[in-house]
Amino acid sequence: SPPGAKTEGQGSGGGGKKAQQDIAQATGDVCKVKPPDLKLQDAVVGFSQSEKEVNPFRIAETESIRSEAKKRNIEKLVYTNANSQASKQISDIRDMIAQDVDAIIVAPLLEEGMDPALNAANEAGIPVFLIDRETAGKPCEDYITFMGSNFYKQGKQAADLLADFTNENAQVAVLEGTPGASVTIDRTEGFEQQLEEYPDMEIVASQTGEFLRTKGQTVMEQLIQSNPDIDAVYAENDEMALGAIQALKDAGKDPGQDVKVVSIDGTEQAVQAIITGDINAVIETNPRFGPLAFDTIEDYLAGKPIPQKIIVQDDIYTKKNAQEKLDETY
Amino acid sequence: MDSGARPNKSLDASTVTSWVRGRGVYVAFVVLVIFNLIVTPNFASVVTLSTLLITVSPIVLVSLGVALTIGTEGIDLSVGSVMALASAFLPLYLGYGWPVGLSVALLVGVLAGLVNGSLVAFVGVQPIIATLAMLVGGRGLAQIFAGGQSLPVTDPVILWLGQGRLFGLPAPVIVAAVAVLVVGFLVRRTTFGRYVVAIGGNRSASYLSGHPVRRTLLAVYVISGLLAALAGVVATARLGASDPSNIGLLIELSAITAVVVGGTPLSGGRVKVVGTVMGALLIQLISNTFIANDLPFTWAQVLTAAIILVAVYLQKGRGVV
Amino acid sequence: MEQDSPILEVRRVTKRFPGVLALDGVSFDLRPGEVHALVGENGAGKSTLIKVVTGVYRPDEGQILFNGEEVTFAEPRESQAAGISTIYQEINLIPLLSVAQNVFLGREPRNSLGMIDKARMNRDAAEILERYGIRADVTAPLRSLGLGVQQMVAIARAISVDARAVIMDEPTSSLEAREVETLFGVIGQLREEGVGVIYVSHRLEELYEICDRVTVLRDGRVAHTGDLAELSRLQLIAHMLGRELSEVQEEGATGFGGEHETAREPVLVAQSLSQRPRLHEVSFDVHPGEVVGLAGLLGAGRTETAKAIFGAEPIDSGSVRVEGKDIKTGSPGAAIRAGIAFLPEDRKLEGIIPDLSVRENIVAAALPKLARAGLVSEKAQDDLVEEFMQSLGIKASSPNQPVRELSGGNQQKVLLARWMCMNPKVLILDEPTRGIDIGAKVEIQKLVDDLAAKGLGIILISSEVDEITEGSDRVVALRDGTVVGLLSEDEITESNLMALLAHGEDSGHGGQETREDADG
Amino acid sequence: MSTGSADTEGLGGSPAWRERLFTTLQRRGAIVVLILVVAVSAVVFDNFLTEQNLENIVLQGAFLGLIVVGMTFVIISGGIDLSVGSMVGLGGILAALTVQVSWPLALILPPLVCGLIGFGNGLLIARAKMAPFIVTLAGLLGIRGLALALANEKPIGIGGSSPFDWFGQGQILGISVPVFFVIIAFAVGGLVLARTSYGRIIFAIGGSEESARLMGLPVDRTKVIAYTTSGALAGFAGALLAARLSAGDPNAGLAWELDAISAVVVGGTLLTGGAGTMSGSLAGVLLLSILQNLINQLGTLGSYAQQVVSGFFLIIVVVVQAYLSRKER
Ligand SMILES: Nc1ncnc2c1ncn2[C@@H]1O[C@H](COP(=O)(O)OP(=O)(O)OP(=O)(O)O)[C@@H](O)[C@H]1O
Ligand SMILES: Nc1ncnc2c1ncn2[C@@H]1O[C@H](COP(=O)(O)OP(=O)(O)OP(=O)(O)O)[C@@H](O)[C@H]1O
Ligand SMILES: [Mg+2]
Ligand SMILES: [Mg+2]
Repeated sequence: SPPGAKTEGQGSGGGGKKAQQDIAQATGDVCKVKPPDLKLQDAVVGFSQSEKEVNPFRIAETESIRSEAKKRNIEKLVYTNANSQASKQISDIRDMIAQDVDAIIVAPLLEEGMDPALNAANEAGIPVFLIDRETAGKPCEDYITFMGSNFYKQGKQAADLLADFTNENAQVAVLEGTPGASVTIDRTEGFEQQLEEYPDMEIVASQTGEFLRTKGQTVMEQLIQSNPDIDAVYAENDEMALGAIQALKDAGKDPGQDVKVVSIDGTEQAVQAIITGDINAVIETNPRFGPLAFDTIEDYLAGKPIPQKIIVQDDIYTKKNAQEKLDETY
Repeated sequence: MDSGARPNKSLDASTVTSWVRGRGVYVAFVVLVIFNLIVTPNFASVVTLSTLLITVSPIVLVSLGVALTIGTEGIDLSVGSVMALASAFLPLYLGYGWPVGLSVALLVGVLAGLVNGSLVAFVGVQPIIATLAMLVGGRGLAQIFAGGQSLPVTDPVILWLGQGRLFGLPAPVIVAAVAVLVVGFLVRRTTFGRYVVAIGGNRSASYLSGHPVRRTLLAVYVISGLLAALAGVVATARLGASDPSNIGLLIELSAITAVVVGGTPLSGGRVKVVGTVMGALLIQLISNTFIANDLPFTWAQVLTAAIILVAVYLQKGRGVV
Repeated sequence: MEQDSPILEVRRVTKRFPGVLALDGVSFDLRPGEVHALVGENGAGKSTLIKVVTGVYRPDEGQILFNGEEVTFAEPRESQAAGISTIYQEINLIPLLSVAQNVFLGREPRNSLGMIDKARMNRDAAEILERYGIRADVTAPLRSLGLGVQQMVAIARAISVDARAVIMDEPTSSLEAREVETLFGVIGQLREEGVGVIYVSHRLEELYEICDRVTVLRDGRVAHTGDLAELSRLQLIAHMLGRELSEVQEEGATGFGGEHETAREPVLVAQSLSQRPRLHEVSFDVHPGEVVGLAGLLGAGRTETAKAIFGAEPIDSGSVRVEGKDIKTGSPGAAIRAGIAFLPEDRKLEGIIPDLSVRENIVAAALPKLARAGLVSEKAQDDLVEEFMQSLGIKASSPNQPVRELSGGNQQKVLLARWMCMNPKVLILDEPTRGIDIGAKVEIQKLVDDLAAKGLGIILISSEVDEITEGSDRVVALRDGTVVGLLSEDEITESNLMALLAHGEDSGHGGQETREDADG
Repeated sequence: MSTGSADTEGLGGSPAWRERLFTTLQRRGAIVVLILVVAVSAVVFDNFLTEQNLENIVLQGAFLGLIVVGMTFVIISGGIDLSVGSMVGLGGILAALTVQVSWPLALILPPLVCGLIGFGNGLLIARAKMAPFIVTLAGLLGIRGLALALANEKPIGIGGSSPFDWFGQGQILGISVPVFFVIIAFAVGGLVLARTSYGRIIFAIGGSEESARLMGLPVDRTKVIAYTTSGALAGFAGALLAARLSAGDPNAGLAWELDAISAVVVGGTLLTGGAGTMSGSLAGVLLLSILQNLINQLGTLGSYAQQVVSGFFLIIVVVVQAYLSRKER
């Protein structure tokens, strides 16, 4: 596979609950801004997606926003996609402002670099709602609120789970996401930090699989060859985990048994793999922001106070609950 | 299997150096193998070799097609997207049996090649632009047809193409080897091969010698599309699922690198089949080396660039003027 | 003049290419105010010597002295800056740029802001060209001009800089008589100004007209140096070929024999070929065993006619018949299958495939014949290649040598071989002996004769009047893309031909000036 | 070394004024298409001709525009520069790393370093006679790796509004600063290309490198300067982009080399070298920018459909040009 530079980043993986009430857990202060006099049905809402829909998470996220907009009969949904380019996301948002949208839902690409867009929206008096990734700036001032998962915490959870499965003694291979993506950074840092709690667990290799199944497979093939003693794999998304499983089987290992596998997202195929015993656990990241986002916009338009941060409660799938929760996956 | 000049029989010093220079890729490959033997744990094993060969197979398949297009002084940037197209279509028709699914997938590649080839040969669009458009649009189409989803492939015959073995040889390697032989034969033995290098060497002269310039160009892009589709099928089979968003992503860069590092000049007029295979092996081995030794991805990329430059530098020498 | 120290001196220079010793201890000197002829067979090393002197190649051994000081030029730019102006063998200009831009490339006149002064550049260029008797639209892209005019532009560019030495590698090979006269005028002027001129040509009569001394190269060595006046033509040829005088003596000026027996039914009929605005209703026929000469001044439409017949250029109307059957126009493939072969005039752009081997270049057109079901028969191919390399005396280190490494004349022979191995019924030769050495030229002329005797129909285009008059059984005279006359048998004399071509000189106008109205 | 491969046959023919008209159409084809597209968009979309939207279009194209100026030189000289996208990433990271030390340095260092890398590219291409495609392809890989390594694989925020930010977000006379720079770049680039000896030599090299060398033109130096300029402009674009984002993103400029090449080709420059105009390239950049804007105005196309539309658009423009240029012959 090519040694090329790329960023087809995956977003966070996603957990699978459907109802927004379940996922929302407001934290921090509330925000109260004076809204314009407008009904949601008459609003033109912009949605700035950060990356192409190349993985289940992004697909489910965009789909959720689109179908919810349709369901609620809103006037128009203006959809743009930044194709992983921060500069494009800014001009996308500015294009929406030029079109006089009434509210903008942004799935930010980067933590940094959104200032010019947020400023421009502010100047035009258009409220911005962030989903799935946070970005630098103050809630209530630069944007209304953030809704999403805590990737850092996901990394920590993964470390704890792996420790649990391996009796706190393992040679761990890490399959990282796209280099430079904030999801990758947080999930790696959370994992590494938490692993320090377990002195007998050692990371023997940490390589990027670029959130891709193919890449996850080839990288795992290489790693298992040069490090035959690997007995735990942390994959920062489900796709890479599925690729790694294939590679482990090819190398004569039994994933789930000889080699414990933990990954993040909660896609249907991954949870299915828990049932068949190839993956030990999956940490959920919920991509279905549609209902939550539009509820929040509705609250905002109604002049209700909005929490400054709405952190999604992510589930954990294991052998115990995989079967029953399978239809919550995406 | 080059169709260009073979070294002189009279072996003086300059001939020897120029022989070595023409084969920078072999030198680089051998050096890298030795390096790995010393440094990489468990490198000298059958498994390592077979993994290397399996992973390199799709690259070899697309590189062969790209080599042909480059031979005509063209290029095919669309191979990765054509792989994605084939991957998207494969599961859609597998319900009618594997022959149908496979044929449809390969046909899609042929079609993409026909579009590229027609634009190049009949409309006169520059190859890099024609295939760039296909690179951009083709993957979009693949995603639309597959609904952006990755669909599982369970047909045993198709899966065999990616995961099976014959006489202990991995199936993807067999597929790639057959393609190498066929293309090598085309280039060396057939009038078609001669037309390819003649067109690349001097299109007007080739035309005035009565060569079917347009037909040959069309055929070259169709072959490239077909090989890319085949690579897409193999990659899909290996994955056990279609993945139109990611299969073949950026493979055009690897392929072009393999072709050029293998001694086929971008200015056309020469096609080196064995060199191309070596080039593909070299760049795959580079990437394997970095992963197996857990070197950081970023520096791996920097070093890859350096190695490519050295390998190509070693074989320049056949200067102009 | 004798006591002047040389401007340029080459001392025991050796240059090797893989498998070839191109120059072997060559010494040479050029004095101010002399025109020094450099002659030798194809592949003797003339062009290589020039390239070594001007910094295109670096010599393996030996020294080069310019103005008495040793110099090593790394690039042509450096030799040019030092005062050596060179016209290389193939035209080396930029086809997509305008004539004026080509003349002034790299030394454009500028205005007070340091920007190119386009108006002045065009004016100056027109003026310079005018001085050399070239009337062409200086704003037209160079590639829209005929080869002859391009060559004159190259000469104008080279001479319009102040140089101490001017080197001309076969400058006249694509010129016809009028331009050659102009050029000689210019050379005379240079001589008066004390500039040294190195002059390479295969046309011996030209040498005697303008050269003072001569150096003969043979197989990379100097075979003779001395005053040209002291050598007879035959002696000169003897030096070039390395043969005894008596052996050479038997041969005539051209290799053509007498007339041919021709069949009654024409093998080729060109009917009313038109391609506005260059060709107008051109019709003529060729009988088996007949050599039909196409005569005309620069830009008269000879090449155009040949290409139209061969299908290399689309035509507006007209037809081509071979042995009574209409062939598809606009397709070289169809023409070749019908038995037509065409040796193009521009070797570099339309002839050789530079990176391919001699072998592959020779069999390029014959591939379909050598192949069964698309498979090339190596054996048949090698036999063919060997046969023609021998019969044409192609000088190459092996059939595997890339054709770009051959000398200009040998490249031409390779192209001839490409077409002769097709056993064509009609052979169109556009300037077949351009750049071919005297020995080979005679051979090629003989060959044309032999081929005609075997029953081929031949169309011969040549700017050399004796070639046309002695070689042709009939002559078709073209002017401005129109057939203006037909000469046969006894009528074919130089004066008749000249009268035909020159007639209407003052009323009509030649090809190179047709762009004058392009001022919009 | 691509001496006119396709159009060596068929020399000029039609009366001069017609030929000129077609040449002009072909060369200015992009501008003609641009005017058409603007006219149609103005009718279809209410918001298209608003001042704000037009400014968006121009600003969006500004960063790519800087790269396109350098790319135009390189492509006309018969080469190609695939490393510019990665240089944008590197330039941004260098700016982000140095802005804390001194903000002028953050503006100067990126073009300097990237210019130097471009200089290296140029040397390998001109001196070592390596293929531009492969040299700059290696650059594409290596420089991106370098940018990621320097950035520790994360975007680097530039907190606060130092004067540096002004270069990305400020305005001069109502014009965004990056737009101001790109106007200067196109103006200077256009003048150099059309009205200086250097520009003519670029054309000569693209037309026939061997001839240019034999004509005694400084081929190597000219090429090295072209690649150096291309690198420096890309580095500068990276710095400006960092100023605009208030952050250095190591993945910035990803795949921009393809956009830049498209813009140049859409602008009527031959990839084989030897012909082209700066105004065409400008029109090419604007066209790409407008296409993106229109897709956003529509606001309903999925990202896959957007890709298909982009590919199709590219082909349409190029086919129209191929048609025009064939007429010219
Ligand atoms: N670049 C090259 N590489 C290898 N061999 C070369 C090269 N250039 C010239 N030669 C060889 O050097 C010899 C001298 O060639 P050169 O071109 O100097 O001949 P010439 O006297 O100019 O002939 P002509 O009259 O045909 O132009 C030839 O045998 C030719 O094949
Ligand atoms: N009306 C014209 N407009 C533009 N170019 C012309 C015109 N007439 C002639 N030419 C140019 O001059 C050339 C003359 O045509 P052609 O080559 O057929 O003449 P020729 O008799 O073979 O002359 P030459 O000896 O130069 O080959 C054409 O190739 C063309 O480029
Ligand atoms: Mg010569
Ligand atoms: Mg002619």
